[in-house]
Amino acid sequence: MATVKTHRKAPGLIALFVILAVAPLLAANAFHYDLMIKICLTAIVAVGLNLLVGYAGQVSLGHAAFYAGGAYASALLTQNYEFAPLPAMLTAAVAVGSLAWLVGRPILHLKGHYLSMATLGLGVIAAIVINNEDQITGGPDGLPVAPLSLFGHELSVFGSYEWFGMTITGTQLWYLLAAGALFLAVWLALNLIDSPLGRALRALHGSEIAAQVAGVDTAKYKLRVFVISAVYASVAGSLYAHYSGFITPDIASFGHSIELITIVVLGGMASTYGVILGAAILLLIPQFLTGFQELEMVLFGAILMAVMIFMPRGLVPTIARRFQKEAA
Amino acid sequence: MFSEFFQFSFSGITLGAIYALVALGFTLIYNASHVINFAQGEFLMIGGMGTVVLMDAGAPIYLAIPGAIVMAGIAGVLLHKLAIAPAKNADVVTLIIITIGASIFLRGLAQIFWGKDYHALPAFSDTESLSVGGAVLLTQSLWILGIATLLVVALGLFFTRTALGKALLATSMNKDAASMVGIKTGAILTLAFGIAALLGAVAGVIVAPITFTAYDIGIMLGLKGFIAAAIGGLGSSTGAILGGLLLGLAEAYTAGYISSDYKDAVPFVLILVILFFLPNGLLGSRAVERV
Amino acid sequence: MKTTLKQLAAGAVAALSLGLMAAPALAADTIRIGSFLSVTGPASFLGDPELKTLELYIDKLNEDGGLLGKQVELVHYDDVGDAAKARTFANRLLRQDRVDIIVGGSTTGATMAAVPLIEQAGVPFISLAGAETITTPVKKWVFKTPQSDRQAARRVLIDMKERGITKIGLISGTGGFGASGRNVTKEIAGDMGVEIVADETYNPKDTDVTSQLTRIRGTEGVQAILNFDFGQGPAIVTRNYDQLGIDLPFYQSHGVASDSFLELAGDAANGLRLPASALLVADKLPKSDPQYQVLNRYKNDYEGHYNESVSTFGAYAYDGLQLAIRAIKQAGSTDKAKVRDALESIDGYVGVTGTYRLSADDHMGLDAESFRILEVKDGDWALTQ
Amino acid sequence: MSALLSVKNLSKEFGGVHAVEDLSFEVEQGRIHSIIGPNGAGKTTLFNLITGLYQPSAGSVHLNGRSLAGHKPHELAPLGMCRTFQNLQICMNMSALENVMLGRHRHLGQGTLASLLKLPALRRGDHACRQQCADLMEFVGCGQYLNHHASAMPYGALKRLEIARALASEPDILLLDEPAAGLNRTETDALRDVIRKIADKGITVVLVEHDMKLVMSVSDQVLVLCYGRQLAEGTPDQIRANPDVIDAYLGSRKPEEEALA
Repeated sequence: MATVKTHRKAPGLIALFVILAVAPLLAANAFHYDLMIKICLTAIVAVGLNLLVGYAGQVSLGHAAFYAGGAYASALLTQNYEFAPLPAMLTAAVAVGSLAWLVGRPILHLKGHYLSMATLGLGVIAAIVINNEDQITGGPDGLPVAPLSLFGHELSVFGSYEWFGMTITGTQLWYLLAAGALFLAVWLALNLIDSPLGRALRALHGSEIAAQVAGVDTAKYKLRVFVISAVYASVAGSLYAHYSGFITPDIASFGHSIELITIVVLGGMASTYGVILGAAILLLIPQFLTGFQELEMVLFGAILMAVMIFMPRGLVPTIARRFQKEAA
Repeated sequence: MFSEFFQFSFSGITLGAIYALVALGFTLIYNASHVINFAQGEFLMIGGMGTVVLMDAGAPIYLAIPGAIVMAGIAGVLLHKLAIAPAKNADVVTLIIITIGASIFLRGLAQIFWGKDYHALPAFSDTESLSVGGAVLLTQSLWILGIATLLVVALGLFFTRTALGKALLATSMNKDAASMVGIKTGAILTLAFGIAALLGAVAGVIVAPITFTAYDIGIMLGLKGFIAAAIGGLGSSTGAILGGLLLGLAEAYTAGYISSDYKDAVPFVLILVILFFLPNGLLGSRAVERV
Repeated sequence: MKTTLKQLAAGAVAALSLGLMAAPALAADTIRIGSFLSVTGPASFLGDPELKTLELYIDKLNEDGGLLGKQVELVHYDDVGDAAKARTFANRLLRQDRVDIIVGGSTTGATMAAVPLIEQAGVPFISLAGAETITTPVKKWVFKTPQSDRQAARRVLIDMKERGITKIGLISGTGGFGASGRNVTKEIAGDMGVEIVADETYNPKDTDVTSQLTRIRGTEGVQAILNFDFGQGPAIVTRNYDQLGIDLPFYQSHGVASDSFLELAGDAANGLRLPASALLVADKLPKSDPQYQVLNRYKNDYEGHYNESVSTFGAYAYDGLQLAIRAIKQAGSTDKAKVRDALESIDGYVGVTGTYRLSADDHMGLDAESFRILEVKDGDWALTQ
Repeated sequence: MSALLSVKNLSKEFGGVHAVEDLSFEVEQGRIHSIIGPNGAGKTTLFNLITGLYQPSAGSVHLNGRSLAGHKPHELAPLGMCRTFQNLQICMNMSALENVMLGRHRHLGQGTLASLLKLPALRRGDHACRQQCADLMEFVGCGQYLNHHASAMPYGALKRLEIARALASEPDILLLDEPAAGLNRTETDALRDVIRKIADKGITVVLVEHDMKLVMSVSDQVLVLCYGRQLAEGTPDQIRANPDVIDAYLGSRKPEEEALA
């Protein structure tokens, strides 16, 4: 009898850990750290969104709303209600998760493009509310956010900290935090995917009918993964708000939702490491294209099209497949 | 009282007619290839901006307009040939991202070659506006309604009276069956993109005198067209027209009677409510999943 | 072991910064002016002339021998009107390009997103965006050249009062500029004895506002309409206003003070008034006007070089650059603290937008009188007396 | 002894067309009950009605004396009913083993937090399930594909994989929808053995099939449908001798008639 091969997660996680640990060596200045922090935070959203889109096969074109929800909730709770950042972040995650649960119930019955349309609609409505309620949200001019503090210690990007005799800048500390959060997010996602719940989610994508006859309440599971991915986005949004110190309604925009889904598809649907690469690429491309000035948009559009045409499964799955073929 | 109602209605129907034309383009491409073409709005931009550019280059308006429409048609054909057809087995989401890439690409090109300024086209007729029931009706609105109606009728005739149109219809219903009876489905799909682009371009030209035109107008109009198509039910031409008009009127009445602050949210609330009760839009087909 | 790792890291850094990020080599003999502007995207009508102005005058400056005997280099990034991108690019300017001063920030959102970074880095920053919050309260390193929207609203309301108007309808865009303008107008209207009886909004991308205008027209007692917004929206409002045959006095904000607005709005614009700097009527000013020279020189330079009409937005960049140059000259170096102090001490620079009297308490330095009320007559700008 | 599955006066209309009309039959515990009929006779519709994918226009279905009316498809597995599909419903984005493990879903821990944190209890349960499912793959005869991805498996093996998945849910009654379609003779013979082994375990099997040789050799009881109505019911020998059945099949000129003759 053949032995059962179990999927091993350790090598991937170790590789991720090494990359995250080595990346600071590439950072020559605070700006490089800034980019890496943003990549980590965006990748957290992408990892969560990938659970919904890549694994469970339910497209959302409105996820920026949850990201913005986390960001604004954190900002407002710390500012107006004297919450400490950590409880604020948790409260925000619970609120955003509940909101996702509430709106997810009716719309997740929709299929295909209608689901895309409905999520798009929710996202745009959220953006309009944030934009219009300027008494609360600061409107289009944006809202300043207090720096993060953990257990009474303020973690300002601009600070400088003593750590075991080493001096470490606020930006570097923030990188550690963001990278740690990303690592945790990936670990949780990999656990989920490899669990019975994860199989049920993947079955939603593979064959909803098969899932049903196996006893999976598909509506309930869609809702669950929708909420999980919303909470991922919310936490990343909260972190971003504290990190950047200033948020505007742009983060809730349709364009940002599209950017998030593009990251998932570009990096590779149903590939947790793929979407991290997707986040890195999508955030770095504009930095590399600055030299091209006016050509930036054309090049970006062309790159996006070319990758998707020639690698329709996304970067990482396509490359992985090629390696496997060569090895075989 | 009534004059206000008329005013809101005129404004709503004019906008609605435009949304309907964009939605028709979406529907056409969706039917033929099940792709949601997020670059549909760019065809409007090419129509409008193309006309402006050709007129600036000295072409008279009666040459500039067809010239711009042809440009859009070529863009539509190229979009299918170069971007959609090579990725034919890709996931639906992947195809969506490809069309988003195409829309960014086209917008970028327009920005480089045609500039970033807004432009106004002259109205098609000299008399600016008429007074109907105490409300003002722009003559350009009449042009828009007339041309939109004409296009819808022409499209209807094309599908029912011409061999090409019937072939397109057959392909959209069942691609495999169509190719078995000898229809070149690849060419037909290209044709669908071309026609959708033409429709978009015409819409882009006829609105330009009212709404102006620029390299980035495609985003908003394209999105509205997608909403209209979804309200009507993806794949239904009648639904697209109905969805467009409904959307236009809903916007105008909300701005007029309720609050302009949340006017922009109305289309999205509308679509959510409609999809809640009719998960396939107003006139979308209710396909039974075969197992 | 340790050295190899370090060498590896150094090599990687070099590859990243030289090969990919194309970081300009830090040359000691140039003065680096950083800028992030919305050259593309929805606010491109601001960023585009701003960048053109900066490029034009920095070239001129270098032709004339530079500044403090050094060449001046412009490091510019396009933020596409997105505040998050603006923040990233501001960081790049501060941390990687290590510029000496920043002149940029087309929109309030972009500016405010960058402010915390700039304050921390301690680099003088001259913003080209309008909202009052940028310099009120005063921030140590942040200055700005455009008048505040509050001053614009005040100027319009004063003109209305002079014409005996006390009840107005307000229509504004929901973008940053329009929303901020709407708020300040509502705030100060009461004190100035003007009542806002109708308050409507539209999306900056809207293509038709007849419903909103019809509502305003239908409101009892409306004596005039004020449209607070920038971009192409006000041109649509103006056209719809004309098409509906409304004959109330019509006001726009300083957000439309450019010839392209006249082109878009066409004949419909005739008769409307707006507060603007005198640039648009430069050639119609009496030669005795203190701004006459500087206005006409900028207008001729810009229009001669780019073959397109000048706008008041480009002028914000002109004034910003001139202030920066003055401050660096006065400081005699690019020492950031000295340049900042020099900026604060500029009193009486006659610019295109107005005469700047900066101080420790006022990092903008213009008064409401720098706005002139213009009226559109026969498709052209004219001064009202 | 009462019947495990009993169908009473079941009808289903699609836009005025009766796909199933006034159908009644019973299936007893531990038996292999086949349903045959020409194409369009309503066999698959009947399956979809029993398993809750369609709602009946009239009539009822009882399992173990409990009405299945109003139950959603996913609620049938806990009641002890599972099925396979005529056109495969395999999750091509998962491995073969994972497809089978999906079948055991209801027996495993499903808590969100437990899954995210991979708590030990959940891990142990999943590990045991892995072994059980590997055994099941062996049982249905696709053990050699244990470590394959579903998308890399041949059609015949996928058919068995689907049976393994259904068995994984530990059903009392298993509905097989044309399991032999697309299989060659050898594969079909192997399938017959699998069906027998399943019945030997005490699991009731309802089989919809075109392959007459398979039906006649494996069934305890055969129900013949024609245009949604019952044409005949009996043991394979009784059906073979039934003149109505011969008529219907001769009339339809289907390859099945050869098997009948």
